[in-house]
Amino acid sequence: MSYQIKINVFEGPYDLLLFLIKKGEIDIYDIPIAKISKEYLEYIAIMRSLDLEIAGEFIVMAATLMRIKAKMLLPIHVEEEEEIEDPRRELVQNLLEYQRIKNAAEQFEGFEFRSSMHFPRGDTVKDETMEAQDGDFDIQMSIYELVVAYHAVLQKRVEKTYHYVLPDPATIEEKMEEILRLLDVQKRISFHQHLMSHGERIIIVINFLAILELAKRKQIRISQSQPFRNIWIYKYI
Amino acid sequence: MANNDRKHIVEALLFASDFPLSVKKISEIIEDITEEDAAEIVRDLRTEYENLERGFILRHVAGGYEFVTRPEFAVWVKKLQAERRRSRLSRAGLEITAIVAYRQPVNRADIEKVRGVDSGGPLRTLLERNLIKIAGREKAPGRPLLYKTTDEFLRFFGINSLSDLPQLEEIEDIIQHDAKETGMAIEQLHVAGGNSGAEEMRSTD
Amino acid sequence: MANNDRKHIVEALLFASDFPLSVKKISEIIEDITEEDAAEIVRDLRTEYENLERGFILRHVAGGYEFVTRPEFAVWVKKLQAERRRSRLSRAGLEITAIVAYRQPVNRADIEKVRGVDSGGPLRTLLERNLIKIAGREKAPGRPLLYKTTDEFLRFFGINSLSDLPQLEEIEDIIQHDAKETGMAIEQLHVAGGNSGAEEMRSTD
Repeated sequence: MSYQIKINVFEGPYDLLLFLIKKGEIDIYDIPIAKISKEYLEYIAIMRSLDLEIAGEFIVMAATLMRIKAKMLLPIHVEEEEEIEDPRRELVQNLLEYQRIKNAAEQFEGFEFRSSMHFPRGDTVKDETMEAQDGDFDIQMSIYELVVAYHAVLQKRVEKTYHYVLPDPATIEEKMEEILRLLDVQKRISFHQHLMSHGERIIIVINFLAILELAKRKQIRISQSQPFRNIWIYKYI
Repeated sequence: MANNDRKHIVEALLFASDFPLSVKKISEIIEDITEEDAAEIVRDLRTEYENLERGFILRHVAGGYEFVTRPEFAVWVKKLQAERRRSRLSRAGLEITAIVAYRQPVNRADIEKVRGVDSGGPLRTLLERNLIKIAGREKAPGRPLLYKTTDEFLRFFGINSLSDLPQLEEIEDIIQHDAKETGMAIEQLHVAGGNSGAEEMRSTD
Repeated sequence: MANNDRKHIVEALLFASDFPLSVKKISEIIEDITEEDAAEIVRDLRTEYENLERGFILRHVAGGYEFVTRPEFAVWVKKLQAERRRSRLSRAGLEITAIVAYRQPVNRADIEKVRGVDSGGPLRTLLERNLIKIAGREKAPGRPLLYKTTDEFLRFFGINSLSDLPQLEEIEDIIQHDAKETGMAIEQLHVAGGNSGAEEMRSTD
């Protein structure tokens, strides 16, 4: 005989914490951090013993709880006039905000259910794709669709390269000229989009070499605002 | 054009449209009626259908009007449309929708801050279902993308306008809300982990 | 079930159906009516709508029945639909618009290189719809025409400026997320029987 048990999924650490607070009938404005931390960790341990996937955010929260607990254990030297902030303050605010949204989400679920009892006229949604596009009442399409289309068209190119094994005759000199020509008509070029999005590996390599050469000759300037951000290519002025 | 004709043209338009028609749109299509006329006709039609108790009613949603079947008949219509039933939103989807609805325009980092978890997956679903949309960038460091709800969001939830959303504050004090369902989760885990003591337990049906 | 209820359920079904409904299908969905009952109800409804002179009628077509707007009102319905058609871009149109938006100014050969197909037709449509425009010629052999997006493009997609366009890498994280839910991802758990302790536990039957 086997039992199949349904387990509710906690949406995140706040969800789990709120559950523990409710279960323990705890005053949210005065959370016994030691007790809650212990229960929280026990729960994580159980999940782990069951080989359940635990999202990183749950672990981060465990560390946060430990930190708050440590702070609360520290002896407090009350200086005159100084307001001491409760180490739990931020956590409580976040929990309240999440609870508010959770309640709203439950109401939304009710709206969704009520609305799903009404069916629009048939023949309006012939298939899935039509349905996904159905919302633009104001003669407007979503920008998301545009980006997805662009993404897809570039992906298609990458796939294509598996079928054609034609080495591109382009040379580094040609690519250098092409880059400079583009910079005549536009202010800057996105490194990823313009130069690395060509499917053929050889072209990417040639493009890359062309950029290095231009940079060496001080004909272009390369800049990146932050690590991992887009790299921009400007004309050297 | 006789009054009765006007009414029936409006009726035909509402019937033929696959999205809620605003009175503005109606007055644009039928040249010799004003927005006020259209509003009056639609109001009349709505009352009429309500009273006639026919198979469908005129619903005021997403800033417009659309014919939809009466909720009492949903059970039969569902049987007819078994193959194209729309899927319900997940809890994550509902939470993100709620955050966007109340905090819009809002960026992804702020959504994730409220939820406490990465939200890329459900965000994608909502964008694909056109319940939320990208609406520009925030004038802040990094210029993050901003998200807003769409007209489809209103229609999906059967809401006429954003101002009809319940106030967030109103629901704040339900904090001692029923923990019954979630409660089961932990109890069952204890059982699963070898412990016992669950007071109430469901097997799947 | 009262006769009037039956009639209105049938009406709701006819309204919500994607295809002309046969009396057979109707009798299958509403369990306690026969095909003969269904035929009678549909006949009644048909006469009723004919006499009511509403915006739409019930038409007998392709072995079934469907609601359609009255032919007299076709001129207005067409206006509505023409506008609606304009409001969508074809797949090709969307792709080209995306390429122009992200690589502007760009020439036709480059657009076609990215897409891998001739794009003259949809390119013309986009020019006609004023979503893209010609912005001079490239200083290159053959001096090809260069294309750029227009202000209408911004309006159409609901953004303020080109700098509001999301960068690919910015939303790649969302696009590539499978719509999988976050959180602790376990819905159901099989527990071998034997560990009890639960007072109210039903085994699966």
